[in-house]
Amino acid sequence: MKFGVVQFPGSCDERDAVHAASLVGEAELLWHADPDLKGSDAVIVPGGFSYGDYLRAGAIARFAPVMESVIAFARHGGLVLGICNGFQVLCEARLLPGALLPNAGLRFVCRQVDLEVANGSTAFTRACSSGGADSAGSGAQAQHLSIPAKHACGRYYADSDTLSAMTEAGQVVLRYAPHENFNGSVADIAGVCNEQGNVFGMMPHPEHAVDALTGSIDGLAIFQSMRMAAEGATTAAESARA
Amino acid sequence: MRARVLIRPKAGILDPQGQAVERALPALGFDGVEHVHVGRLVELDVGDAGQLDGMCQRLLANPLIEEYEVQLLDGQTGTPSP
Amino acid sequence: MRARVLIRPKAGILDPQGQAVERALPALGFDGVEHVHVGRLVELDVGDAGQLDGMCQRLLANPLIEEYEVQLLDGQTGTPSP
Amino acid sequence: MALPGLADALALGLTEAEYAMVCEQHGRPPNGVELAMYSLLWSEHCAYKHSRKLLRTLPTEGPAVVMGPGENAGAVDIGGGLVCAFKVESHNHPSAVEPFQGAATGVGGILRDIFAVGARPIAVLDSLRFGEPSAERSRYLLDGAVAGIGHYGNSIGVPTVGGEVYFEAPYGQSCLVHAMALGLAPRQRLMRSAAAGPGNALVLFGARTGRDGIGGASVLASAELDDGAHERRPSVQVGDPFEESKLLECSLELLDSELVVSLQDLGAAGLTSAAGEMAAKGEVGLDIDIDAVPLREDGMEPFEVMVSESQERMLCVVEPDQVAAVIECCERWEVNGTVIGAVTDSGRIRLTSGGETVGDMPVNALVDGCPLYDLAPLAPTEPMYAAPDATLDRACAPTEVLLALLASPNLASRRPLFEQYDCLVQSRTVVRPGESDAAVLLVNAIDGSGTDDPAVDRPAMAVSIDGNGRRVAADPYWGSVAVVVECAANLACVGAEPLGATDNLSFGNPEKPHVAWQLTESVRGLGDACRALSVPIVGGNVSLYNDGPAGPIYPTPVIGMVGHLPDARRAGRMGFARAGTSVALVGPFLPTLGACELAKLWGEHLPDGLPAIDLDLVAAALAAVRHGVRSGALESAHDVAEGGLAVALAECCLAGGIGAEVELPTGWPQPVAGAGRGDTGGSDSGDEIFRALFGEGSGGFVVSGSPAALDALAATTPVTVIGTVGGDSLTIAAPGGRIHAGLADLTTANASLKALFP
Ligand SMILES: Nc1ncnc2c1ncn2[C@@H]1O[C@H](COP(=O)(O)OP(=O)(O)O)[C@@H](O)[C@H]1O
Ligand SMILES: [Mg+2]
Repeated sequence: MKFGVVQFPGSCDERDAVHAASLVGEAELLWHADPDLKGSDAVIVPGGFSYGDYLRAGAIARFAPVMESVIAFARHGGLVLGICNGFQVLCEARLLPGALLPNAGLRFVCRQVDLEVANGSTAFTRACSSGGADSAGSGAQAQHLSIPAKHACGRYYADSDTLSAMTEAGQVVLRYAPHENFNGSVADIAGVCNEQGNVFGMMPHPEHAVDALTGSIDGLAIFQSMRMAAEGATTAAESARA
Repeated sequence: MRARVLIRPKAGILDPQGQAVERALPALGFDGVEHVHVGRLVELDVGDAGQLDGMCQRLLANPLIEEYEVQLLDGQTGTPSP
Repeated sequence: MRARVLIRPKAGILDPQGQAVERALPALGFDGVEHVHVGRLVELDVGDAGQLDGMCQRLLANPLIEEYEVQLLDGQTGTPSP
Repeated sequence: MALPGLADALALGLTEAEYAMVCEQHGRPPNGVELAMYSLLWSEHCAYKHSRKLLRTLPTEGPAVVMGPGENAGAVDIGGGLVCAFKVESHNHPSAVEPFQGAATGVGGILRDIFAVGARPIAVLDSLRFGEPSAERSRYLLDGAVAGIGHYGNSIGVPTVGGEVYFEAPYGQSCLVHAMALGLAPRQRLMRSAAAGPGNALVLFGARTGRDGIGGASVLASAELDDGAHERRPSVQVGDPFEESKLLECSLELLDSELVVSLQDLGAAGLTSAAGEMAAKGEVGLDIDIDAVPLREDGMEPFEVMVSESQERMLCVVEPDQVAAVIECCERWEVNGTVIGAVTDSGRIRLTSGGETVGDMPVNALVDGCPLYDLAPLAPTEPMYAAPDATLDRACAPTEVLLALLASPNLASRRPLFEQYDCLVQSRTVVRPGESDAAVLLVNAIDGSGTDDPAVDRPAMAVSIDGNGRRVAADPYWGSVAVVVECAANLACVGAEPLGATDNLSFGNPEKPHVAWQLTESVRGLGDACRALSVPIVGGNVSLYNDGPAGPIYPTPVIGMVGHLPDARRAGRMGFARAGTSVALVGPFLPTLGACELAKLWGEHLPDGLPAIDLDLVAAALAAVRHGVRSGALESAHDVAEGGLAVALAECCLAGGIGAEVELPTGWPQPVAGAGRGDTGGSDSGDEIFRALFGEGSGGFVVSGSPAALDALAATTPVTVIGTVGGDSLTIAAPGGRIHAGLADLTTANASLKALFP
């Protein structure tokens, strides 16, 4: 299982993402100017301030040469995770519905947040209930993840029609737990996936939550889920071929 | 040719920047201010004004959340966005 | 009365946003674009247009690094803030 | 342009005598470009003409020191083939003009100093001083500075992990904004700035050069260009963290590929200072083609190019056959890279433009020619500072006083500020802001040492920055000693051993005898304390002339200290951890009310002097606490600082989310010897309870742990067991008074700064 982590000028969290992904598989940086995905089984568009976040967060990065390949990869069903700035990039690239607006409080906020897994059966969350995270509650309840968030532009917005369609289809994957929605996101949304379920974006940073010493290990479940999904997909493809 | 693009939050989308300005003004002694909206201003020289709409659609604005208006600064007035 | 304030980086002040946009456009196939500047747009309803300059000086713009231009939009009124 | 003369030199800040010395050393009266450059390099900021002699008295050597003062940043060895480079710098004047950009470019500047020596920045800290937040200007400056620091640090991907903020009336007109940064480098990547190798190319890379920060030198503008051009010489520099992030990666890649001979950032005085320093250190000359410098604006004059303070630029020396590879690396990072000149053996800086020589100066005269001045210190006989406005009634009972202190601007929780900083990026932050007295940062496998294996020792760095201008104002010598002690105490609380320190000296006008006295005494105190605690100073910065209409700022030495922890899994926390554990007061702590926070709330004048500090006893306490934390014996540790023992206890409760029951023994604290020294208005016995609860002094710690663990500490330092952790309130019983407050009330009081960030 190989993760490719995109690096734009101005990315900040790409090394952290490589490190986190390397705990569950192989991981390699993908240079923004090079369209080659180097055989990645999954792509991570990491956090940071690509192109300084000038104009609008993610607006310029979505046009980088590597993004054309990522978009094609996503359209063919490849797993793509966008974290924070990566989420913004994926929305700008229209791989995900909606947009991310300046925080309601207009300030950058960095804090540990409690998230509810609203859909634990996606390719990005299926490991959340299987004990990957030590916060696993009783089976019937929503799973909770304690993960840091840090951004100035994370207020998720989608119009109400889109929103109800998304909710219906299980595309709302992560929500801020009660009282944790500091940015004013509509319906407390912290992470969403596309209709096909292979592209996922979240504002909080799972890659910063993979080591108990630096806060929590709840973010690991996201990467483990991707591994499970990627391997499942390979197995399915292999058995189909066989 | 010099062009100006006015980009503003779409109606119905919360504009906390506009609200913050609206809240701050009375404290400075400015009363009777309402309906404040804060957006972005882009000014540029273009060779081909026909490209402006494409630039707005693709880069300068995000039509999902923003509306834009292009003004050509040669005495001509702007065209509202769709 | 509806008013519009255009706020832009003063001449000579570094405008990183404008630079970033200028560098990005050719890659999208838009050529011949120059002198891009990114600023802010504030639109508001004011009772007393005479106050606008004071508002710009004290709150809307940062006169040290920004210049501003006030336009009065006669006959128009704003859409209510959500 | 006509040859400038004395009037121009005076306008540029040189004295008449200095101008005469310039002419003599230069061999003739300098032309405009040359005079602009002399005036900058002979300025206080670059030449340290009023402070250099004092700085020479600071201890700079120690077993871990790899690079001392004189380079862009100092560096210490942290083992495993790695060094840690760090430095603090102030950006006071720019921040007073435009707090957001001033603070942002302050962060940008200090980061460049770190990667100029080849280290990858791993953390930023900030140290801020403003007037009382009741003034609108203070709130504006605070808000802007915090946003600016966050903007730059967050965008560039370096965590801001600590800092400090104080509000005092004397900073009302002259705010202080200090930024500190530290970085890691494999030892062999460490880079110096001395230019070398005549024939080598001089490459400027990074942002284009504009008319930023030319303000003062514009008297030199040629008349015909000056119409309107004045407007275009903005004094405010705008930071571009995106450009700097590319510059950082590009610089480190150049060093990793061993493509450069030396590297230097452009900071104050731009190309003039960078080129001058590189040439002087390498004892070589430089030829610079001004026309080769990539410009952001049309029609810039040679002097403008030479003095521009445009941000996000670096200068390096490259061997001729490596130039192509250097330019290629720059292109890859989308950074401008341009050969602008060459190293020579002339010992002169020669500038050409339009095919003509426009400047030609001996490097010696330019960089080292400025005279160094002796200060004329004189201790004041009258108080230098007005008493603060009283904000708390002396009749208030201890519980009310505690709540008032926790809510006071200097002690309130800094969460609303530091939440605006990304403290996590790089995934190495073990102890976040608010969790302990110092930040703790993992040294990871990615740094070229350390490990990511959770099962083995995880080496880490600890860092803290401290200063207390009010106490230094009360006693420049002992107040400065206390600053060093506090910084070391903060490191001890997380279990770290100090390796080195950096200092920033922000003072008023040193030509005034009382300010000269503050500066002299302060540096003496810093030096003595650093020697006693074996902490070498490896770099720093001086900012003088911080005077407002009402007089000088409080004398403000700020110390940033860096230490090492063998295992971050044992990093100390300040919060009480577990009900039932014992609470002890540790160390040679003898509180007094003079210059303490409570005295400020009461509106007391500063005392004339603070009690002496026994540095041997302090060192023993530091070692005991450090060892207790490292061994895992102590479950929490926190130093007693502003607000005294009661506030320290409350902070331990708040950080741990658990209460405590404490009883202070009769007879504690001992009477203060030499009454009057350091105490407020004699020793009114009614004040004794306040002295016990809220008095301040150095060397005290509140720790928690098992009785056996506390006993073990007592072998080397005084230990008084004073209570037990538990419950949801804090009770402190003392002879003559009692405090009782619920955690919820403490929390509410402590959250008062929230209102400043609506
Ligand atoms: N207060 C101080 N204590 C120790 N070293 C100092 C102090 N002030 C300045 N220095 C040293 O003097 C040198 C010049 O400082 P400075 O001009 O600020 O450097 P830069 O331009 O790289 O920021 C640096 O090496 C710095 O560390
Ligand atoms: Mg430097």
